[in-house]
Amino acid sequence: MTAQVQARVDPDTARDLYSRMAVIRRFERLAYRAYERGDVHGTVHVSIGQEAVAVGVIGAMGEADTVLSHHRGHGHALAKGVDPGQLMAELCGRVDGVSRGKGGSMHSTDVANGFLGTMAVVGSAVPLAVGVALANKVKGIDSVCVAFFGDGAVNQGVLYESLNLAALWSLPVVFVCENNSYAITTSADESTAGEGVVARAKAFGVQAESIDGQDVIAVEETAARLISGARAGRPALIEALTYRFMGHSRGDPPHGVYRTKAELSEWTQRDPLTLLVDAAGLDPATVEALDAEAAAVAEAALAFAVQSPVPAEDELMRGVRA
Amino acid sequence: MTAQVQARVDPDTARDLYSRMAVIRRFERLAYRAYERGDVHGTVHVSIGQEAVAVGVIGAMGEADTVLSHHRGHGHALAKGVDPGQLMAELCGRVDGVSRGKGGSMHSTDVANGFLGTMAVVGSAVPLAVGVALANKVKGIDSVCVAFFGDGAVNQGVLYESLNLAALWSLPVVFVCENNSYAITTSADESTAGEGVVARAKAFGVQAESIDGQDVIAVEETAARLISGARAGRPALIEALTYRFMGHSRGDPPHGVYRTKAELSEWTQRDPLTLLVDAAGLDPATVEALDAEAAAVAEAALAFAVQSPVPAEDELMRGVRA
Amino acid sequence: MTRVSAPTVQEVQTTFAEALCAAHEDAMRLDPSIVLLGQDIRAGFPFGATKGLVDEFGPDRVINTPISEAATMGCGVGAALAGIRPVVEVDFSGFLLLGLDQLVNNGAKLRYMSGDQVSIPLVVRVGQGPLGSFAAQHSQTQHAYLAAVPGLTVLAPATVQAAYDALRWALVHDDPVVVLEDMRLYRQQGTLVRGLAPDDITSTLHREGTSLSVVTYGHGVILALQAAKVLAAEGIEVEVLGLNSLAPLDVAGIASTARHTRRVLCLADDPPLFGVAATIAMVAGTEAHDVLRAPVLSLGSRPVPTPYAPDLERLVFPTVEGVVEAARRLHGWEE
Amino acid sequence: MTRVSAPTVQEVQTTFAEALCAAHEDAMRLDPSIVLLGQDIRAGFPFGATKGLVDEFGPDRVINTPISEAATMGCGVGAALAGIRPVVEVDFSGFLLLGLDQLVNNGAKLRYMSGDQVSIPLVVRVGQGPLGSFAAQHSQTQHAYLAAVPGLTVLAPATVQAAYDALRWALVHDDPVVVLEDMRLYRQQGTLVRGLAPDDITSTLHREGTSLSVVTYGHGVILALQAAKVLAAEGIEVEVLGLNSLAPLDVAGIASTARHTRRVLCLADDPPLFGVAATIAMVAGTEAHDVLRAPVLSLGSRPVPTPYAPDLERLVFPTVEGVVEAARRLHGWEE
Ligand SMILES: Cc1ncc(C[n+]2csc(CCOP(=O)(O)OP(=O)(O)O)c2C)c(N)n1
Ligand SMILES: Cc1ncc(C[n+]2csc(CCOP(=O)(O)OP(=O)(O)O)c2C)c(N)n1
Ligand SMILES: [Mg+2]
Ligand SMILES: [Mg+2]
Repeated sequence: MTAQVQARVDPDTARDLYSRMAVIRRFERLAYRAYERGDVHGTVHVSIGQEAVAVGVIGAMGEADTVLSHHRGHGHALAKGVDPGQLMAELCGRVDGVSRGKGGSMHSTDVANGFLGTMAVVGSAVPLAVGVALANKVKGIDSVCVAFFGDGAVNQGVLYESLNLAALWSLPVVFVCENNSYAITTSADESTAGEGVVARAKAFGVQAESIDGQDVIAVEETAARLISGARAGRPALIEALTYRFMGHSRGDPPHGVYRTKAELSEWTQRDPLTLLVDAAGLDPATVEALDAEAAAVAEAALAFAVQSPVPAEDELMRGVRA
Repeated sequence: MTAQVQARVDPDTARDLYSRMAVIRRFERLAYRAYERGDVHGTVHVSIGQEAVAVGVIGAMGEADTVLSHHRGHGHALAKGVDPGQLMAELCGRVDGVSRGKGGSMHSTDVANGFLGTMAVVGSAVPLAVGVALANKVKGIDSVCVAFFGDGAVNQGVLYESLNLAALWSLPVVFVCENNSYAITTSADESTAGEGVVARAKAFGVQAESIDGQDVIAVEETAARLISGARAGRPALIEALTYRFMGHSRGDPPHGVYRTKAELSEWTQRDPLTLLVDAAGLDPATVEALDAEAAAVAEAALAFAVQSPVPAEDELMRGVRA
Repeated sequence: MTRVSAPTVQEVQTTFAEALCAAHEDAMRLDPSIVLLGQDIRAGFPFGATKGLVDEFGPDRVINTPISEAATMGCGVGAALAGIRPVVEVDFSGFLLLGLDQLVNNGAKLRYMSGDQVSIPLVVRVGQGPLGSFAAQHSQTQHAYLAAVPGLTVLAPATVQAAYDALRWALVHDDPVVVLEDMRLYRQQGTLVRGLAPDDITSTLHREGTSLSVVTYGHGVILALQAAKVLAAEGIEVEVLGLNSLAPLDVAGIASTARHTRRVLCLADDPPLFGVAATIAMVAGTEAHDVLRAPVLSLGSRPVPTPYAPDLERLVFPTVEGVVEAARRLHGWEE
Repeated sequence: MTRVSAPTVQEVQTTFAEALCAAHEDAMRLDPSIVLLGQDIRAGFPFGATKGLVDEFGPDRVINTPISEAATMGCGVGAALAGIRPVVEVDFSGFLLLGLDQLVNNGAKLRYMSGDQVSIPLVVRVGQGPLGSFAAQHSQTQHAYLAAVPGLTVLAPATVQAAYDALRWALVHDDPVVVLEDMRLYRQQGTLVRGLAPDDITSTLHREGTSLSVVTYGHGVILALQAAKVLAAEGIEVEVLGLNSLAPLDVAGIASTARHTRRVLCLADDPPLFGVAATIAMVAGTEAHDVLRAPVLSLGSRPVPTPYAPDLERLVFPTVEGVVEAARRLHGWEE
């Protein structure tokens, strides 16, 4: 498989993929640290370990295509082109945040970049994507909408209602389930009966595939194929098998409570960044340079964020009837 | 198939099955007429054409087993042993109604007979059945709960959440979908993508079978098998293919708007009562006698109902905090 | 606050449901981005508010949905987010609960949470109240709850014209609007002038009076006007203020009638505790405390799941007699 | 209405969340039919209100659910219908909307619709209010809506002891009870006496005073008591009535404090229009109209989806300063 993968990716593409994943990785690390320092508030869900899904799927999308996401959405935002500084400012509750500091980590939106928003109620972005796809169809616009969600959303009924609508109306929508095996402390096995979301989606008339979510090239290739199918009216679901390398949110340890150190380290050996390095044969110097660039982007983002002003009082009632 | 069926049923059983279906048939006819005369209020959903599902499934249940149902639930109530007079009185909003006239056609409950109630929000009785089964398991009681619903409920997300819970927790529950091809004016094809509810249920880890819902013997045989599986912790779903011979509710014509006369008459040729007569070789005199008895039961029910007093004013706040 | 206007030439006699249908039609002709989503809406089932629209606008704009209220509402929110104007029809109040997460968590909040980047021009039409022995699940009201949700506009028309106006206005408004349609009104007759979308929906002074004010909305307006006739014969002149909108609420209009008559009866279709009447009473009490000659009275429904039996159900919701009696009590109140 | 009692010997210092955990534990020891349903409740995530219970009662009684709020609530209703006592935990207010159909259409109505044949001894525990920059979907209140639903009992404890008592009482009550837990209170310290389920949950006169009354619930009690201290230094003696229950509502208790101090401030965590304050104001206004020396004032949150930024969020919900200011205004009011 590695050989096959390697044959599929040219060095420029590999560098580009790596760089985009590395930016997410560094951004998330800093976001977590900023939370610990008190610059990010409330809670924070980082996607370290899952970068290949965001970068692979969104890399296969066109400019006019749109994304909806969930509580663990920083990676999707960055991959869709949201400015890291504006995103970090959002996490810090600053007025230069992409949502003026009103949404925070769980609700960043950047319409200009086709990043339509992240919903914090598990599963609730899914029907929105169906609606976006319906609107695109009504308007005759060639645009696919992709909804990201976790394995936890796989038992929300609205997902199946949405799959049904998408199939019934042949909508240009792709559902991406990032199966990282856990919803907070509850394992997918504990919560999901039967053969999983792929078999379920197929039973609703939606084509579906389960893929290795750590292999960015495989993700991108599958996504490209299914997104182009969706564009032609065949909605699809992708289950990307992945893992979160950190705890669920601030304060939750990466292992020790509901998952073992052994399991964690098995998965960290399948780090999407190193897998790509190996698959593409990126040399250490290149990797080091790309890592440094990524770190610089993340640092600049945080620097931008913390110098941005907090919203003034007159922001409070803006966008809502007083 | 007929021969096979015939071999399975002795004359006593056949008479009994016929009689129970005939009572439902006559009850429903009178209920509809009572609606037209103004004795039944609001709206009324009758199950003429679908009697074999109620009688077959519930015939396979034990005394300690329980039933939950939906808006089209008179047949299920009668099959479970609810007194026809008390049921008709409920439809007429009288104090001798099984729910003291407070529930009406869409909400009859008779706990003493294991008929736990009918819910009018499509799909909403389904998770209740899961809860009843959970309670039975917690209490260590050997009792299966059966939930009846229509093809319209097949796209309510809560059905899939419920299937998942049932499978996950190995609950003694059986889900019975009466697929009569329509939800009001909307055909199942128009509303349900993919291969249907059986395939969907299987994908959620619930064993499922689609059967001829007009053949009461086949229904009972399948139900018996799946109910005994559920008793042993293997929840199941039955899709019974059937047809409503009347319109959706009062005022809705049986054909002409969303379905054709030809389709209707194809189905009325598969009347569950005549199918059983043919399959069991019941002689005309027996049938006539059973029909007459059934008619008498229904007439007596209506007579009981209309002589029952309407609830007095002090009933209003009974059972609720003032 | 608008006053009932004098008759004009283009008037037609029609029903509340037909007026809604006409509003859909007129708006859809002007705005090709309007699509309708709902169960059996091509057939216009059950109240006729979308009857025949599929013939003119086709099945791509008049879309029958499966019975999937959550996804349908979410789909409406998503479609609005992406720039079209969906109307989601929910026939009975009880079913709205299935779509509330999408409406309240997403529809009402997305503009604000996005820092004002997006708008959600979604219209939700919901039947409310009793229809007559449809029992508890089908006979509820949700006015107070919805009006409490920041980000939602909540309309409660009382007349044929108000129904038309509410929907026309909603269909040019850029934020989510819930039109609460009392099911007892669908067959009510009245005069309709079709025309442009109004600039604003506030309240209507249906009747001027000096003895006391009834402040109400939806079906309550019908009751209040009938009661006013009875009371006029007794020399009690009732002013009737109908709130066409509950959110925003015409606080100035309530204040004005309260200060004018100095006696206020709040008439609602839900129980007074935690119902609409409580809010009207609070506003009237705060705004007219210094001039009121009696406590603000509230009349609403009994706090009970709606019973099926007609003989019980008629005890639950306010009646003309109940309004007359409360008004007499208020009128005769001596401090 | 109960008065704060004198200290007894079995008191321990604990938190609001631990008190809930203790109530679960004490009740589950007495009643083997109690089962808990919720996400990550075996781990006690996120607030600790079920921490460790699985060790004592096992996984058959402390049941982790998938993220399926609708079916979980329905399962709770069904299990209660079949005679056990489920507790459904919903961590954040926003998620409750997914289960509302089951709670409101079935849970609240089944006893009545069945003609009093069945009871639904279901307890639903829901986090309410802001937690601090959890943004709009996670920072809502549903007190007014739930209290308006006939068939539901709605409790809103303010103290460690009240949290324990509310849950213990709910776990012997035969109809559905919703315990609304302000998330800002979970870590609050206080004294707890474990013991029997109380006979009744009404309201607590946390402080006696003569200048004015603050009527409130949940977190508002904390604000009111702090404000009272500030105001006492100015010679304004504030009476603080905490409503431990919103449905049923202690109308007599509200009337009594209103008639006693003749000035009433209603303090709530939702916007005054269509919020809890409106109902308290209506009750106080009706019951004390003849003796009030000022209009009933209402203080609540701003009508806005809760913003994420701390600097905006702190403008939304009432503060001690806000209460102090409103109380001064009320105290100084001249007719
Ligand atoms: C409807 C709903 N229920 C519960 C929660 C609380 N919650 C937040 S994240 C989460 C787990 C989600 O797991 P998953 O979907 O697998 O995403 P992951 O966190 O693993 O990325 C839960 C239960 C929620 N946000 N929404
Ligand atoms: C959640 C919900 N949505 C809509 C309705 C209105 N309604 C009543 S019956 C019905 C059709 C149900 O069809 P099906 O489940 O196939 O049962 P059938 O009437 O065919 O027996 C609908 C849409 C409802 N009762 N509940
Ligand atoms: Mg996960
Ligand atoms: Mg059907």
